[in-house]
Amino acid sequence: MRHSYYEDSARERLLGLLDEGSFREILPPTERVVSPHLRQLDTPAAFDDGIIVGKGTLDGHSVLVAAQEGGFMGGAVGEVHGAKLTGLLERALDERPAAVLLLVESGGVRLHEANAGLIAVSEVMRAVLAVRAAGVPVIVLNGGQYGCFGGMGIVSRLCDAIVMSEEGRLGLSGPEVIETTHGVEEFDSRDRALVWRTVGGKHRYLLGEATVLVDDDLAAFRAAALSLIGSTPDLGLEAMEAEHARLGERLRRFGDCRDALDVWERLGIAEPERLPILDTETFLATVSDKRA
Amino acid sequence: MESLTFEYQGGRPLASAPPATLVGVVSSGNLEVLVEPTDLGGACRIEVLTAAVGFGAIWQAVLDDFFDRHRIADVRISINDVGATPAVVSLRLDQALEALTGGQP
Amino acid sequence: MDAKTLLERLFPGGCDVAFDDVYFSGTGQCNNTDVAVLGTVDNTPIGIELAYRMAGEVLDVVRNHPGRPILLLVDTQGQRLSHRDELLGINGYMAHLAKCIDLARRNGHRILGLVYSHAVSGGFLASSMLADTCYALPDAEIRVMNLPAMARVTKIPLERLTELSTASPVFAPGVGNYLRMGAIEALWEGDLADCLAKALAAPVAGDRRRAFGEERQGRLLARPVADRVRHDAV
Amino acid sequence: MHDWDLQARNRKARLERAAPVSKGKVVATADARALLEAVIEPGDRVCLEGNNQKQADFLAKTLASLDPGRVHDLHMVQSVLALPEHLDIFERGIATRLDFSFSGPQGARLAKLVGAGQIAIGAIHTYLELFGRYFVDLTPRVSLVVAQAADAAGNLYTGPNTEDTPVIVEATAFKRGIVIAQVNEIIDTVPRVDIPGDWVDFVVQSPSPHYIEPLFTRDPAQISEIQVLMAMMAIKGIYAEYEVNRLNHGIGFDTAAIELLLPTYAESLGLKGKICRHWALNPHPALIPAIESGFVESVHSFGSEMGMEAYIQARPDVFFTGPDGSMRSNRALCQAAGHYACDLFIGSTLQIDLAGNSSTATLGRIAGFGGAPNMGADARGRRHASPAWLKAGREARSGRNVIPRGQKLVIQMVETFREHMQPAFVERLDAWELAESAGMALPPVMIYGEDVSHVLTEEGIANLLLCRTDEEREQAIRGVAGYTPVGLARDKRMVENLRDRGVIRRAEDLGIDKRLATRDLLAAHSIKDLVRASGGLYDPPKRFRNW
Repeated sequence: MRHSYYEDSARERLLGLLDEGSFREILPPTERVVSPHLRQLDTPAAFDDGIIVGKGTLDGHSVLVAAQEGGFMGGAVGEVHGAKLTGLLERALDERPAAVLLLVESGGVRLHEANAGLIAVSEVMRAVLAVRAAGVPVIVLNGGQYGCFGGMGIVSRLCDAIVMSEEGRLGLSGPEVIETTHGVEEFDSRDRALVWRTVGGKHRYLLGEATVLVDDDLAAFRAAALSLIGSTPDLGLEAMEAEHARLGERLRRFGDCRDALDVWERLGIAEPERLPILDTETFLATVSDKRA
Repeated sequence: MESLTFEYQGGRPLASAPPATLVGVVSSGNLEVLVEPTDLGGACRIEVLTAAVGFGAIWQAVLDDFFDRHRIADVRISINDVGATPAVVSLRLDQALEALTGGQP
Repeated sequence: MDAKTLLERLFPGGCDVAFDDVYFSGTGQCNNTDVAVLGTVDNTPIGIELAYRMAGEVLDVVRNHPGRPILLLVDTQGQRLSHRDELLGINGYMAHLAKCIDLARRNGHRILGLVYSHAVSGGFLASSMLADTCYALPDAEIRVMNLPAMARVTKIPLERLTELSTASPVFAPGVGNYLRMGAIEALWEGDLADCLAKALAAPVAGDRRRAFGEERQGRLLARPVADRVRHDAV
Repeated sequence: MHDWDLQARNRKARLERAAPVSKGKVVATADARALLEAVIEPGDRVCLEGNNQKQADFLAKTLASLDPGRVHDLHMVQSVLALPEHLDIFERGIATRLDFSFSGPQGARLAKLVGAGQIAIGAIHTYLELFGRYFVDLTPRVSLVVAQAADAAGNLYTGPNTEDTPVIVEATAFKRGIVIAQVNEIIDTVPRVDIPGDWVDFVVQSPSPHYIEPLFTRDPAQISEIQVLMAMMAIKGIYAEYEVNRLNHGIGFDTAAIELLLPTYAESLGLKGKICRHWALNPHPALIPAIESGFVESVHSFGSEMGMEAYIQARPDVFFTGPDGSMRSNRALCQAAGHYACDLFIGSTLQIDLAGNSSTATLGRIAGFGGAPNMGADARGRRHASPAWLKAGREARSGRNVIPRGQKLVIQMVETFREHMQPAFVERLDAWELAESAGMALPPVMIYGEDVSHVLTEEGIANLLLCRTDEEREQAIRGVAGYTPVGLARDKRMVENLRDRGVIRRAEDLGIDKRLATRDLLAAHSIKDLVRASGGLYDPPKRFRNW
């Protein structure tokens, strides 16, 4: 039976993903390292500041893991939250685990402590790149209810690989923010079909931003993470130039597209309007040789 | 925000001292419950931090019933609440105790 | 200060910088060292084309001018907010720019950032915040969101936010707040060429922003929390 | 000599005035305003079609745009005030008097206009009452209805959303009134005739397809574990015990949870084929898994639901469909079916008092009743027996020396607190205050306590049929009111006594393990699961998708 990753809390996801009984939490809730800034603004705090970090094993391989809880302030990054993530990544420099797994779910910077959050995201970015440069792969899992936006949307794309379900969303500015700023004609955030075909897992997979697309199933996320932990990070000049060429090609090929359907049609997919409803298996078979 | 503390006497200590456990999420209409076995001289102490102000009497009634159901001693329970209904509070408390004791009384 | 005046003051001996709409790049001379310069003007939003172009410039410096220092002079109101940028994966373009800057660093290029006008959110994150050290002019503006918008989103009264912002550097816009929190190394005043020369000569050792934030009493938890997570036994 | 033909002559005069703008029965879109000004006379009683699903929105807009100098003092009779135009008509002085049934979205503005004296309300009805009065003393002179398509002869095709059209047209056409239909398209041959052309005087193509609200779609993703627990109690403690096979569900996440637990929890209790076989219900998407698993034998509907068209068409053994394959709904007939032919109604409410009276009224809003009072009332005229009806009747009459008869099961299903900690149980309904402030003859009670058989909350089930005194009834309700002030004021000994007698039953009394009450029990967790359960036939509206 499927166990929904989308519906789980961060804690449930993390426990379900790792080998049973293997997870050891660092700075657990009993330490009560909460955000002092929220209390000052009369806003409830969480004992783990919305992120669980620790170590465990994945099919016997030692891994460091972090899971953001979207239910708490949309998974947004504050001072403590961000420092826990940075500290975990830097721990990988010492421990050299098989991989660092980031179970992202975040709207970006926590506005209640916006400056601290922005700087923290930048520290996370530097730390991710340091860990990768040291040869430890950083793998992102993205399939939660709140998606992954803002600074964490950038962080995700700094990593080695992204595993997504079609329910997952990945972007920079959330549709609501764009609609609020530029109006409903620019981006109708309540048109959920539009939202998902713009930032959802299937489109991200077709663009090549998501490495693997899986069903909304905890076991499928686990299997995908396992398949990726052997990857070797490459941040060399040639790799960056190759990425540059790919992103340039994307601009040339799709720069004038107004909708995901235009992109998919240009990828040579027959009846692109059918893609959203296909189950993962059929979708993957349909687009296997069509990704950008 | 309102801070409330409740203390109960006359419970039984847990058979063993299991590790602390946390259930729930600090999100709208929900709460997190942290349960820690600790020496409180036989008391069960419950500390509540809630975004909904003015419901002390309801908390008292909900927690009285919770204590009656489980009658535990030397346990510290800490709650961060964002306006959960009594039904959700009771459910999370029961889940937390279940997770702590693995279903054993 | 506008970009041309800024360049004149940074490079009194002259520089070879080409402007193209909101984008500029080139080289300047500082104590007989060539410094690669790239940046934007007019408080511009950073969209995918601009991020891509800046990344290409950085790659070009790494490929063709090993070791040349890079000075980022980005004037931005943040990432471009548009459906089309999201459709094409703007977060990936921003990340690519960040990766290219980090590549340059690892290949021995000194990276400096100078906020001379505006620095906001995503546009700041993917550029100057990736520098080894980031500086600012005293009258520059750095922010995530202005207080009225923040009050709307967080549903916290504006008066309360305004009142708190006088004591806490944690959420209100301002170069001073970012200085206190360690993200800005120092403010550049007076002889900017001299500031640049000293910055190029200063030693660097990793990401020291948490330590500065703690020293300057603006960000007290980031350093100890990160350290504990890195070192605590489990 | 008495003149017995005034209505027909008046009708003829109206038709003659309209002749210049009509070609046969067809009127150009641009001439809609001229048509209404030609046929409507000051003081007319006008029926404007629109329930909480499909809307004669173009004709409503056109009516609201008329010159009040020419058309005024209209008496509007209509099922639902759904659109802003429905009230613009009054604000602009075109109409002054109103008889209606429901005003959900416009309730606050309606209250303001009534307060300002711009609307005189005749009465607020249930649907069946209002439809009944169309044939007695509120017969429309002009009716403005809506259909999917028409042909040149005026035959109307409503598609699956037939809803109120037949009852309105019948009342108008056979009393010499004028029937005008707005249609999405005028075609050569309609797929089927829902309304015969000789009952229709004019058809106008609307500039855009008429509006339909997807009112009955509930996203399973939003069902809480508390609602799952309550659904388990409903199935095990009521549906199974009374062998409920003919029923109606109100709209809401509570009842959607029951629908989604049929193929899982109810199946595990061996209840397939024993409960929930026949429904008077709109085609709720949440019912798809139960249909697919073979629980459901038949469904007759008040109206359709957006996105369910192809699924319904592919399940003709379950739904009522026409020769063209699409569904035929009919609100009046389905309301009659719900009232007389169903053994159980279950639905939610905003407030319940100590006598079990329930109300959705809130201050400053005149919301009306819709169909719930007819579903949620014992059918005093019912004479046929069924196990559920007989058992409820026995319980209500046991120990009393009265002639045996059955009773309908009417269940009020509520969580003790709504969102923002608003208690669902109150000493006094807000309806009293509303009645006083709006000058109503009676407090607007949705379901009277005397009709309620059970109150179901997360705290348990109170079986009011077994209560013998008003005091017992009050304590039974307090006993399931949890931590609300009403619940906390219960007499603990009396409540325990009621529990011993089985009047109050908690989850554990029903043998339900609360730990199993998780979302894992739901047969579908998301709208997408519903699409998959339908084999891809269900095509949900955009706003419900996350793919």
